[in-house]
Amino acid sequence: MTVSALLFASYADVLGRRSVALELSAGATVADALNEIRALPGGERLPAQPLVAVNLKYARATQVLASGDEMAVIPPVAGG
Amino acid sequence: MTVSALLFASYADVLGRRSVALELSAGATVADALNEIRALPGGERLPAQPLVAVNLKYARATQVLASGDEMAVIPPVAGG
Amino acid sequence: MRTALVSRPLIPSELLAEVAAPANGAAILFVGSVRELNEGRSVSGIEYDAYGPMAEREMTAIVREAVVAFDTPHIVVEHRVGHLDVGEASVVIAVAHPRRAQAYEASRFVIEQLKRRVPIWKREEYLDGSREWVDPTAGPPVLPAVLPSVHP
Amino acid sequence: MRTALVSRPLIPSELLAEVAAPANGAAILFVGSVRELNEGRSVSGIEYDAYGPMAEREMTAIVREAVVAFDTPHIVVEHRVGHLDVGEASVVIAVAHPRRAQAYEASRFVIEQLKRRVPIWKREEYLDGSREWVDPTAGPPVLPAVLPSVHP
Repeated sequence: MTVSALLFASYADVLGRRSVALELSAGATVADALNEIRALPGGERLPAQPLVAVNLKYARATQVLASGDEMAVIPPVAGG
Repeated sequence: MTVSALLFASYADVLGRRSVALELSAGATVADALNEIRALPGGERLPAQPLVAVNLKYARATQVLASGDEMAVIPPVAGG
Repeated sequence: MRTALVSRPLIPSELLAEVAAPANGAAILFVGSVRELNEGRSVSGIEYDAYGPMAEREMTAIVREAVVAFDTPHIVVEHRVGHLDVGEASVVIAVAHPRRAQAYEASRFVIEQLKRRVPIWKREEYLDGSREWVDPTAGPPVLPAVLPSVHP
Repeated sequence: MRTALVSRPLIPSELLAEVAAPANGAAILFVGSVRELNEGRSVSGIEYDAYGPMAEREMTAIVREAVVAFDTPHIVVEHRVGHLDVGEASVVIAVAHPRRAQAYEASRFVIEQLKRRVPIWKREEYLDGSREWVDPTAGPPVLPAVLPSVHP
């Protein structure tokens, strides 16, 4: 299945891109998707457990992804 | 000696005036001045221990007054 | 810092502009206004009276205390006197500070002290035509607890 | 209540006017702005970036929580994105309430939650020409503690 992952701010900088389409096995979790992203050039610079959102909601590493999900890797927020 | 006393808001209403010139003995205190005011028509409706200011500063009942002092009897404040 | 007792309508945005400075990351504007309902009674307006010279003196003292306690010179207060309609602003407090926590605390300090110490009174006018001086004290009047240290 | 992520300059007085109502006795306006100095470095400007749809969703969730917790519908928040110069407002929060205590508390709640949960980032630009994404977290990122109850 395909899951799109969005990258922002410092994470977009280290990976040199703002999004990536991930090909994952059925039943893959957020943690699996993060491992795929970490295998990309620059991905080793992501922190061990970055915040993640799935379909606009914060999600845990154990959450199972579905085809078409929009995942986002969220650097430490700094609004205000 | 002469001390002028200002009255405000509900206190001015019960005494029917906004100021009164008090003739006091030398060494008279705020408490003495309040007794004079209380003897005026309507003065009996003042509370037992109203807030008082002397020369724009809050003062205690024991403060000794001087000729020319401006005393004010301060109803419960309600600014803001 | 600046304080004023005024008889014209207050313009909150002007006070906000007055405290702006490049060093500040946070500004808090407090606007107190006349409510249509107070303790269950329908209010049509409020007449604010003040012991002018002492009110100015106390407001200045409060703002000076806040400037020192919260370490910012950017505090401005205006209180209106005279007749106000429902919805009109009676008091505006603008505080700016490099940090938001101190800005909130300074703003709160100023309004609480103002309500406790500044000789201003209000007579509420009700829809039924009656009017009454507001007494926020539950029991008998007492000297403000801060008195001795504030007026050394 | 209303929230918005916008790319134009914020106008605080418009948000203040938006929360006005005859039932309210207190209004609090919070304005966050770009400081010229952060952690000892001279800042020339800030670029704000956001995960737009999620930022809007989180801001709405926060304001909904505040509306319920503090019992007032009169809360409006705007956050700006894009490039801001020193002194420009990045966020404005307007809260109005019959009572001032709740108005202060609701305002503080909204800004603290916004800083904790809303996916917005800022890259500070320094006078020396360098620039850096700001990381307010001391340690490693953790899930916000409110997460499970907030997103049932």
